[in-house]
Amino acid sequence: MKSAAPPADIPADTRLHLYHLQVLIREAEQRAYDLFLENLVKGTSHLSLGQEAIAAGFAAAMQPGDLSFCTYRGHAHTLARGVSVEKVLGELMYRDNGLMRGKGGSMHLTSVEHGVMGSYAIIGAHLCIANGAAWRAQYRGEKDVSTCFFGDGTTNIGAFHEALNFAAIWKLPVVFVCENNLYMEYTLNADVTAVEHPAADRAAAYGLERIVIDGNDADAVYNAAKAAYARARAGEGPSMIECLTYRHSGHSRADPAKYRPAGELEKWKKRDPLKIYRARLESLGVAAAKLTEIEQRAKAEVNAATEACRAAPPPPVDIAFTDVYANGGAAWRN
Amino acid sequence: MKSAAPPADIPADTRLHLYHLQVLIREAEQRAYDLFLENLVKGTSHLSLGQEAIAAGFAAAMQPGDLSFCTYRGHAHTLARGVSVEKVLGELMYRDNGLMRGKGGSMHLTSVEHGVMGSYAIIGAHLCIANGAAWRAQYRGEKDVSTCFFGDGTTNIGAFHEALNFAAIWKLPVVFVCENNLYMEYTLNADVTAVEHPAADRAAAYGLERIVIDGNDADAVYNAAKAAYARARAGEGPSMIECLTYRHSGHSRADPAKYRPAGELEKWKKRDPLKIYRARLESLGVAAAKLTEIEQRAKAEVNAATEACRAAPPPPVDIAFTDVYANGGAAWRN
Amino acid sequence: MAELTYRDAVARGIAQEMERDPDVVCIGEDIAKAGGVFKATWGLFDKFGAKRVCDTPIAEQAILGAAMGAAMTGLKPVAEIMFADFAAVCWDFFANEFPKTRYMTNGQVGVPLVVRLGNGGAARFGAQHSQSVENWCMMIPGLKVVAPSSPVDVVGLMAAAIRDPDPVIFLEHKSLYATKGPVPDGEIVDTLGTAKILRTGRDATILALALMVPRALAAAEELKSKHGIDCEVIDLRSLVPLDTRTILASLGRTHRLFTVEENPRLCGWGAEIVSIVADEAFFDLDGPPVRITTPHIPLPAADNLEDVVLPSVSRIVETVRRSLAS
Amino acid sequence: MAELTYRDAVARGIAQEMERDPDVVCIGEDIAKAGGVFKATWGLFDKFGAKRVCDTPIAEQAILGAAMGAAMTGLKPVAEIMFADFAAVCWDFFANEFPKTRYMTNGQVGVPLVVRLGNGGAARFGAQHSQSVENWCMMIPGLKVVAPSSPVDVVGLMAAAIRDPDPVIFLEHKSLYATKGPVPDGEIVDTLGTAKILRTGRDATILALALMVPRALAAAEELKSKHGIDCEVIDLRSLVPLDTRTILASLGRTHRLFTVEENPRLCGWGAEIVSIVADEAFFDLDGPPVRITTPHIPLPAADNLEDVVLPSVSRIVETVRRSLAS
Ligand SMILES: Cc1ncc(C[n+]2csc(CCOP(=O)(O)OP(=O)(O)O)c2C)c(N)n1
Ligand SMILES: Cc1ncc(C[n+]2csc(CCOP(=O)(O)OP(=O)(O)O)c2C)c(N)n1
Ligand SMILES: [Mg+2]
Ligand SMILES: [Mg+2]
Repeated sequence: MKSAAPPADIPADTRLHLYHLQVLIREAEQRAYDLFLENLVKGTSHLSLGQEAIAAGFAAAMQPGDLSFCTYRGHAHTLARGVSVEKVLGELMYRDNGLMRGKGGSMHLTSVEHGVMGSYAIIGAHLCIANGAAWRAQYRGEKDVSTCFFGDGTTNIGAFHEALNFAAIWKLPVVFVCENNLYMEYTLNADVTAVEHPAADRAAAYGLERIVIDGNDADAVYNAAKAAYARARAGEGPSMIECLTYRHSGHSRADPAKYRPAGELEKWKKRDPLKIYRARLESLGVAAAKLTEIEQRAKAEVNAATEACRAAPPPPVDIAFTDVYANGGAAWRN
Repeated sequence: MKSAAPPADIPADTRLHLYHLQVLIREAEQRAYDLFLENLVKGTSHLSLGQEAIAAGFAAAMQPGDLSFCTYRGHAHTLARGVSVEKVLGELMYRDNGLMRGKGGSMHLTSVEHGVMGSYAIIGAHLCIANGAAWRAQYRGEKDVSTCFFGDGTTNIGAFHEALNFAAIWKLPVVFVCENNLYMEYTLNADVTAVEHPAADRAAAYGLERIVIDGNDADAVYNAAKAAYARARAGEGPSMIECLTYRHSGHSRADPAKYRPAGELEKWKKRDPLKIYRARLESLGVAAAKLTEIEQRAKAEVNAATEACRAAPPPPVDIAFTDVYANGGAAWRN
Repeated sequence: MAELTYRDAVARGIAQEMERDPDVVCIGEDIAKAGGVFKATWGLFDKFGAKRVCDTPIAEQAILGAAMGAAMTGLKPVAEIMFADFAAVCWDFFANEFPKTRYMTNGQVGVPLVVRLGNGGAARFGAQHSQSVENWCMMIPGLKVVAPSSPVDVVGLMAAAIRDPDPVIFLEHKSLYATKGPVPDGEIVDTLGTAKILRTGRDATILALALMVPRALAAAEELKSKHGIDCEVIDLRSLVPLDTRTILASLGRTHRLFTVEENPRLCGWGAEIVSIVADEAFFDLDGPPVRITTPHIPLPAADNLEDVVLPSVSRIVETVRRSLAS
Repeated sequence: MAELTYRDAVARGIAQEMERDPDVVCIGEDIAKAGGVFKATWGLFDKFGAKRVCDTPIAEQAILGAAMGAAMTGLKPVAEIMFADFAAVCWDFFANEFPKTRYMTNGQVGVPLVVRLGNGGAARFGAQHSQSVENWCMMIPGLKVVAPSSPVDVVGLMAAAIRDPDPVIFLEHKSLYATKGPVPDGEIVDTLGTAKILRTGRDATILALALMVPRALAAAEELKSKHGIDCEVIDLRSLVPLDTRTILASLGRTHRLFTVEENPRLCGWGAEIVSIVADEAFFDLDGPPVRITTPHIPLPAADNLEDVVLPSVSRIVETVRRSLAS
């Protein structure tokens, strides 16, 4: 594991931004869970509680125009790119104010204007799709980089292999980010994976560097992201970064996560990315009041979003029949 | 590359058998090509001219009951397990005496009684299927080993990755044999592969040993096969062996192989596995007459088979409607 | 006679066969220790152990390939592909490997396995986790395709599927898992390829499958009580083999046909049946055969949107009523 | 006016669009330097170079994923999946990714790409290299599906497909590649979703697609000359969008319907059309609509076996003749 952030000079306001993003994601995700308990989140949902540093670190290192490709566990990455909490919660609640007005649901959050090119719910495909966006950038000489987030369990599916080889031979400006939270749904990924580090131990199979970082330290994530983006923009091809982390909640909304050994969650909660980062900022001399202000700003945004969503109507039913085709409709015949 | 056969004592009669297999395959494949030129091979066909040492080496190292899973380039492996030349050529010619009476064709040669569990024409799947046969052996405590043959180009498809990881974690008695003949169909595999050795350089991604051998030296193949089978039978799990070789003919029957750089074929023909092996046997003191006898026996078998096939009728058309289901028929309704 | 959920019926059917035949093994993602994402294999791991109930990586091709190779050489695997939509990542096995092997090998090799899929919508999972893939499966020659609607049928058809010497695609409907029904004690073995007439009637025949069966039944009740229209409701249960005899006989009595299909419109099972009926019973029909399907669109996630697109009791009632009136 | 092969028409159509639009790029296995396994992309690499005509590894998911991501962000990729049967190894893209993205994103993201497939049989390639997958594609909401039968249609429909803002599956028939036909000089752009009446007739309507079109035409000639039966032959050309207007209008004139489908029977495109016709034109029909299809079996490899199972001119003639006589 590449150890914690080198003392490299992350600017003070970037650090505050990183903290803000993590806190905002934490608050929004917790609210999503509360709303589920209230029976207001009607579909499924997959939270990133405990994994916030990854979303924050990468998003903060991106430039405008860079593209994110997420999974069903994509609320965090969507929020980190600047999509409003209201639009995200609205989609989870199947309200008309949702990001896709309820047509996609929590697993498919997409906001093109923020560079969030979709969240994908079938394991594997989006690694290949991210390559395509990077191919377009390379083809046109555009300088944006595509980032593809996925989990440890995803490293065992075929599309992973196809995508990595393809990105490597074409030297595409794409960054593959494995959020290794130890588990697939309810199974320990180590039980079904031939190597210890499911992504990093396979990097060599594609001629890539082996990179493992502490995914609970936003500075480490940010620095690794910066380095990968610089390489990509310089035409040096793809990177794969394995981030070690842990999800505090179950796999999806209703999973009590009983399969975890006793004490595992507690151990990881000691390494809660928000705690780590708050302490880091304090040790760097940031005033507690400043941090509390960030926290309160996040809470306020989440509260306001929640109220807006509670008040929002469901989508009008006629939109069920729109946007199958580019002409706006669903007609398959004349 | 693990270099040539260790002086390990390959018994003299095994060596003669290895030579016989290689010669027989060479003669049969050349005949298949001649029959194609005569317009008697009506479907496609994929020859193993130049790759005979691999088929011979593995088959000679197998025990009865061991299972082979081949590709469309599977005539050689089918013959090496003892299926008659007549049945193979009959299938290529779509005659009633063919191995599957023309229902499968050259790409699907199958002879369960010889342990040839099928030839598969869609890249990738049979690596996963071979695992299943090995799982059955492991589950039942049976001692047979499954061998899966595939090409260099196959290492870039998703199913390769899924199969290798799966075999590794379950420690299955399966041996993956990559026949690296440099090309996929008409494209140099090196142009589209991120590592130099498409199979071996990925072995570590599945916790496997990196093995590259000279695939044109039947002794080297035989020894590598023996070692892998011993490991598999001892419960030590899968192996992957990359065999360096070259196909003398085009990819399939009609391919003139113009994409090859000048001189490449000639260079490899100097390392023709039959030449190498004949010289080896001569240097070990085998009488030329003995070798000539083997060659003539093979030619005679191929000639007799050819005559039988020319004389054989096409399959009766009613068999087009049999054996879709286990009841022998094709009825999908009452 | 126990009252079982459809979910528990899955485990009960598999357990019945595992007890009987040591060659039956289960394989899939999270099916063993966790008892399955839908808890449909709950209890099997405790009863039969890790050797016979196997967790796998996320690698559907590896799962089905392992099942196939094992089936070809003597085992009777029951593989789970969690959500039916994921059949798309291993479709090569459904389309090219399982169903063609016996034929291509001239009968040398069979592939006796069962693939279980969590099929269908109404669970608000959105377009990639809600599809009804029965038509994907029906269109592939060499597969058998089963889709039960009740717990007792789940047990009996599961047993029949496991004992069947051909590859059987077993579609479990996600939105039926929590439903309950009586299941007799003791061994239950049903017969593939047999439809069930769940309600007799004189005015029209309604064909339905899986989640559409309770809806068709409720519609038939309403059509009778509110409109005096007397419908026969047939639960197809199996698309391949297809019980055309029962269908054609019913039409010989009612002379009108309706299908209630959860699959999106184009090339659904109802199209096939209408084409059979139109060809073979044309002069039995008193009016056009009508298909009630999900429109040809991806499924929306939101509850109110999903509810308007899946065939509903009221849409069935309205369609039948208007069609018989015209 | 040049005489072109169907194969050359593919390259001509693509070249026309590549010249016009720098965003059009080609991707696939062996399509560039080698000009394609079927030589259908011959010349494009020399003309447009390695940047726009790209060879790939054997990795169909990587190919279609790259095409999709590029399409989502501004390019117009034309991807080749060599044999149509290989669609099964990347079916996730056909079924779950391409067609659902615009809908799920509430219209934010389109996927304007073309996937070319070498479809169909009669080339003695056996069960895994001969399938007609038009019904696989037709059943997925959100795809458009095109299958031309002549060189001029190949050029014009290819151009239309490339210009179309939605994902288009372009089925090239392997056994038509060597056939020839006249193709006017200059730019040709056709319209998706339009069928062509290739022969008018009063007694029956025969619908056909791709390789079945010349067979249907030959059968119509024979039916006329030997049996005095006058058939209208319609080349559907496009399954989605479907030109139901042309079909229904023809039936309004002939009152009898026959489909000639290369796909195996169950859930073929003909089933869908029969179900539309049976519903909407029931009282126009003078007799049962009849489907002439490949039986529901995997395809055998041997020439004489393949010839008995694919719909042949004589089977079409016999079926129509007997059906009209009864
Ligand atoms: C092809 C496919 N197989 C299975 C699933 C079901 N599934 C959804 S999430 C998941 C676990 C993924 O694990 P991982 O990649 O580690 O990501 P995490 O959920 O831990 O973030 C599984 C198996 C799926 N969505 N797609
Ligand atoms: C999934 C799939 N994609 C493409 C093909 C077409 N194809 C047949 S053989 C071949 C080349 C395979 O190359 P390699 O694995 O090196 O084997 P070789 O033919 O050299 O023995 C290709 C691309 C196929 N059969 N299946
Ligand atoms: Mg995980
Ligand atoms: Mg090769």
